[in-house]
Amino acid sequence: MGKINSSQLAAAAGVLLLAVWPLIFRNQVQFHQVLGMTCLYAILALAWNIYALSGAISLGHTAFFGLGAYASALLNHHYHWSPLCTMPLGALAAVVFAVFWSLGFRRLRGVYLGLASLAAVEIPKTIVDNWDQLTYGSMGIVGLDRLPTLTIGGVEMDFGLNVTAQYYLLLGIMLLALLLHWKCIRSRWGWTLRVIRENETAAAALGIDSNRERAKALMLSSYLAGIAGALYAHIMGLVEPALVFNLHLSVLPLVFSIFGGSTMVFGPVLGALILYPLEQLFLMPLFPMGHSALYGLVIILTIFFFPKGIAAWLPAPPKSV
Amino acid sequence: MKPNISLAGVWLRKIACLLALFILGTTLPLAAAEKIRLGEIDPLSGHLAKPGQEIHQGILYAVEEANARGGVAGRPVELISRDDQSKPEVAVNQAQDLIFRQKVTGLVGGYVDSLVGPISQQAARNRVPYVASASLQQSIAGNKNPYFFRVSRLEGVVEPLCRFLTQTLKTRRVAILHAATPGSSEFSDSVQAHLRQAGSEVVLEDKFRPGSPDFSVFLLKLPPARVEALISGGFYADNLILVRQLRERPLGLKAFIAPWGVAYQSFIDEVGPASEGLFGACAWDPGITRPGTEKASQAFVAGFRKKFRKEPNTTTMHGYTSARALLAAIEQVLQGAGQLTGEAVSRALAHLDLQLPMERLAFDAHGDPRYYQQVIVQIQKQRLVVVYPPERARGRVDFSLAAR
Amino acid sequence: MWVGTPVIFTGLSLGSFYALIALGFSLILGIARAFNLAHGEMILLSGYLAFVLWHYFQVPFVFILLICSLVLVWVTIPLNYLLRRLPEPYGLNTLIVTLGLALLLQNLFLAWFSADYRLMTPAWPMVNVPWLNFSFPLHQGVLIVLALLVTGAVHLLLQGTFLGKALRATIQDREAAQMAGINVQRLSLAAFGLGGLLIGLAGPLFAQNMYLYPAAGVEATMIAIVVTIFAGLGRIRNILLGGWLLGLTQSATIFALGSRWRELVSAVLLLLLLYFRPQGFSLKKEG
Amino acid sequence: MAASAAQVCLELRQNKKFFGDRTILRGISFCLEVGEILGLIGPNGAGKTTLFNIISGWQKPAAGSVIFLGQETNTWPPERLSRAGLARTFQSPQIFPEMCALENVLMGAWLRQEHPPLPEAQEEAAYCLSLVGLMDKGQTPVRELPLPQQRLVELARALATRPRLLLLDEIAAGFSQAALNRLAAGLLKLRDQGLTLLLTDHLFTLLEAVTDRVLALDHGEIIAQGPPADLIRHPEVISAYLGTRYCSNANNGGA
Repeated sequence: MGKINSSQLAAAAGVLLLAVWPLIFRNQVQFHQVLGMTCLYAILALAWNIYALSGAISLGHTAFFGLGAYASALLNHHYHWSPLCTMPLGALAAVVFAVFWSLGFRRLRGVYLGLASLAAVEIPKTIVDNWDQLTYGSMGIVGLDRLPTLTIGGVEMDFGLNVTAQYYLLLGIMLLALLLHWKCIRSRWGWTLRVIRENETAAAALGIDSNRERAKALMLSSYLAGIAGALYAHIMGLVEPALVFNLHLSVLPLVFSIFGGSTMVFGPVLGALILYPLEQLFLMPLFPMGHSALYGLVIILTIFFFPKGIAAWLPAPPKSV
Repeated sequence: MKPNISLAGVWLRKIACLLALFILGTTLPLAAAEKIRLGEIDPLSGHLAKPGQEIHQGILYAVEEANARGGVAGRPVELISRDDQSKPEVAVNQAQDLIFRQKVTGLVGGYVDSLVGPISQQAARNRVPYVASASLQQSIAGNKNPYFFRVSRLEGVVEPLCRFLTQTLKTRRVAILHAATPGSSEFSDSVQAHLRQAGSEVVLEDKFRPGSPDFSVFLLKLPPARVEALISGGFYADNLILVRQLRERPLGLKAFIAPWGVAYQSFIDEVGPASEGLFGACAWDPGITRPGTEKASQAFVAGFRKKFRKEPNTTTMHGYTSARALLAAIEQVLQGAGQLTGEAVSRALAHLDLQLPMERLAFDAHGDPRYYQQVIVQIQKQRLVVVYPPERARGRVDFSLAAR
Repeated sequence: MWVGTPVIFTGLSLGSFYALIALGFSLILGIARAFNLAHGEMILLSGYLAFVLWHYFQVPFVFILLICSLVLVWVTIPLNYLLRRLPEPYGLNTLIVTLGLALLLQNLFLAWFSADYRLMTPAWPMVNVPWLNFSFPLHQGVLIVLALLVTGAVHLLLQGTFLGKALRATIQDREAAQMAGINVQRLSLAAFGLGGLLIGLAGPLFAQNMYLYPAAGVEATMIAIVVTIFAGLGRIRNILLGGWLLGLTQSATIFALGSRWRELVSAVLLLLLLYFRPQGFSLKKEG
Repeated sequence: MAASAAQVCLELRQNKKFFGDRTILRGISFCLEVGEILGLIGPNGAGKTTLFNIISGWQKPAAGSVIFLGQETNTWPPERLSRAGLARTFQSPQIFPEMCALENVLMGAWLRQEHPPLPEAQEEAAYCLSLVGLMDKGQTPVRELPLPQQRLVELARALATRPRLLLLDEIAAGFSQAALNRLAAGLLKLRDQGLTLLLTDHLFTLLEAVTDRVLALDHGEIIAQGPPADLIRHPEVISAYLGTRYCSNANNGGA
């Protein structure tokens, strides 16, 4: 405490910048929109990374995203509860799936775990896709309630329609997730996860039940991913099985995290902050046809030249626990 | 270690400079007061790239055609195209970018309802007219949105198809296979409702994920159920496989009908003789034009061929039609010496009545096309022949081909 | 005709198709530990090449298979050298780099071949089996025979030759193989070479049994991944068995329950397999 | 009974283990008292490591029971045994490769069951690292250390968990004579603090210096036991080390 080092300074400056820039560029609404979505994907990337901190590479996080989105959408559609209430509740559906996941994949590691998680997505996806009475099947649900309007400190914030307010909401949730992620790295439990990631045998020799700790990490991770999915559903106002259970949503957080640096506190956020706006704001307008090729090229080059991720550029934190 | 860090620092700075330049370059208000800017959002890459590109070409053609005539009321038109990658949030991002940064007068394009929906909401919120090229679902047009228009709708497909089934083919036992997408599912539901009303029996209904490599086991279930007609709600690629496997075994089918993917000359070319006798539906084709618009149609085909070195098809025509509608409305506003605002263009769109090759285009209160009606075609001797409705039929249904 | 005969036959043929798609992926993953997400795009590359040969030059199908196999080796071997330069963790980094490569290739396909669907439709006759009162299109039979032949050849290579023994040792225990003096780098090259041959072979089959379009690679990659989990990173013949199991399951599901449950039933079966035999379904249990 | 349980740290009763159709252990029984240092010798494949794995929970015995501090622990997973006070090292050292040596040891001190506060754990980690004589290597990434020093880091980490019983598997492999002497002195000091030790070694030098008693294992059986000085002259032990031919002769002779 007390001493402020360069990495904390950089973090504070970054957060401040994220909080202040929309006030300066008031009229650049499309930037608010894209940066808002960036925050949403950063939440997903942070969620993915909390599980990855325990050494488990998941290729199935879209299952949590989709379950969060669908549970929240169904509660909203059938019972007309406010999104404020359906989002935290709906994300619990993702946690339920995480419990089954933890039990079922106890013995799997490495590539096998990745492949199994990829396959596991089919279960919620196909059920949602075919339970016509409850979920309307492949038709999806349209006309979901928007995020509500709240009055905070006398300022009316319309999170549903005002893109700038929406950005601040997403930024706020993202910062909360970042705080959680920070706790997951810089805490006793965080080191437990790291110990499991580095050597499970040695971790067990220290009395750490790696399955239990990994399951805990997954619960947390799935809840966050579920929240991200629920937010997505209410921001878009619609859900569809093929939309929210999508391989792309499993790969995206992985790419963001690895690109940014998956062992660093700011890694996943940094990856999202660079890659998503790069694609949406620059590559797509400038190269409507060839943007994804350039995007692919950026990913390839980064891994070759910055294998530890972009966050390795940040000033290093002090060498202590 | 040290030199590395400083090297990274230099790079960081360089990249930061580049980025800053980029931001400046792309955010500076583009000075071209004269030009009318149209925004287009379509899936130009990914799974839906084929229809997306086709719509894009149709729109592009309409814009260049307008420019070749000296622009709209003397002002040149610029088309700004964007890819939505078949993801709604990307569509929203790009719509925002087009509306706020590019300051477009109107939006066109859009394939698949989950993408058209969010774009239409952006359009409404920011008072920019949006003419969707290919959108079917009822719910999209349901909520009153004075800025949203579309040139197609589901009823225009389902109605003629079901009437053809019950009146011309007189089938009693029908099977439906559709894709696990919202549009295809709604199509299936709608067809089932229509057919039940007409007294036909839907004896088998199933759906599949787009991209399934095999339908032959599903087809094995048709003969025991004594199915007379198979309706496929699948898309182009699904029908490619389905039709090949359909022809491998005798199934005793009277008809195979697919509204999407079959009524294309390219489909016939890919599938070859196996396509003979199949039924499809389309709104337009180089050989299938609404009576009275043959000349316009031929000019379009000739011009399109020259420009893109390929044949236009019904998807291209949807793109072309939507762009024509938007351009016509803009022209009306400008000729009326009104301000070129979103409200004015929308009002003009609402009162539009155009004679276009694909349809007589006028919108109802929901922004739906009043007269959109597809025709049923049969593939005979490797050509598309209109067989329904009777007033537009160019040939008779060849049952011998169908029952092969 | 018993109604199950065509169901089983279709399942076997579909499974053989799956296995042929998966072989290259599985070998490269097993031996070189490289997670090639651009697998499907490479199959597409071979498929497009096959389409060009077939459509514009009317090359006979057998020669197309041959040419495509040989050409694709010259795609995978440079890839090997590229991926070898990656730092640890190798598996994860290959996953991301090949994802980027897949995006790149998809765009190239879009630019070269447009978004149109292309497929090869050589005319295959129907074959009649009188004593079963059953007939099937020849290309389905060709798939089964080809899958058996290729699997058999790779199996023999792995069983009979020194290279094969080294490869197998590497699949089973990479570190131990390294300690035993096996040059893992050279083996990785061999794996990519052999993998390229198999990917090249799968291309024309994909172009013939599915269809080509720039984004079709994702489907091929998914098939390869699923079959690889079914088989486990073990013996090569498991891939054929895994493919057949998957194909038969899917056919039976479609017949008994309907197409809509196809993915669910195969996923559940797969997870059960993983649960009870985490290292692939016919590897011996380790102590 | 209760009194003897307090005295006995670890007891094995008729433990058996099979692998496929091979028998690894055929009925091992012995008792280890609190504060005792017991050595375990035997040629390669005698079953030393299997026995270690069974005691520490990594493998389950096919028959028989393991009693640790009065509780039967047959079915316990390794982490539970570790929390109960059993620490071990591995033949190939199990370290956290991305951490430095001090962090490795800190993980033992900080993450143990009592959850001590960080400063206390840091102090203890530094102390444990100094016990094994690696204080100057504290900041070195542990994967850059030579193998014998990695073993010492592992030992220090095991000590940092404050175990009651410590199993050391081939800890001294590759040690110089000086390092061996230092290690022996350290182990004896630990015993004086109440630690119970069970160690295997390929060579006899360490065992001779520290153990009270040595068990000789061959083909999954205890063939001899006694003070190290006696055992080294035991005919069956010699034959076991010299080769199977002699060994089978000796067995026949013994029968």
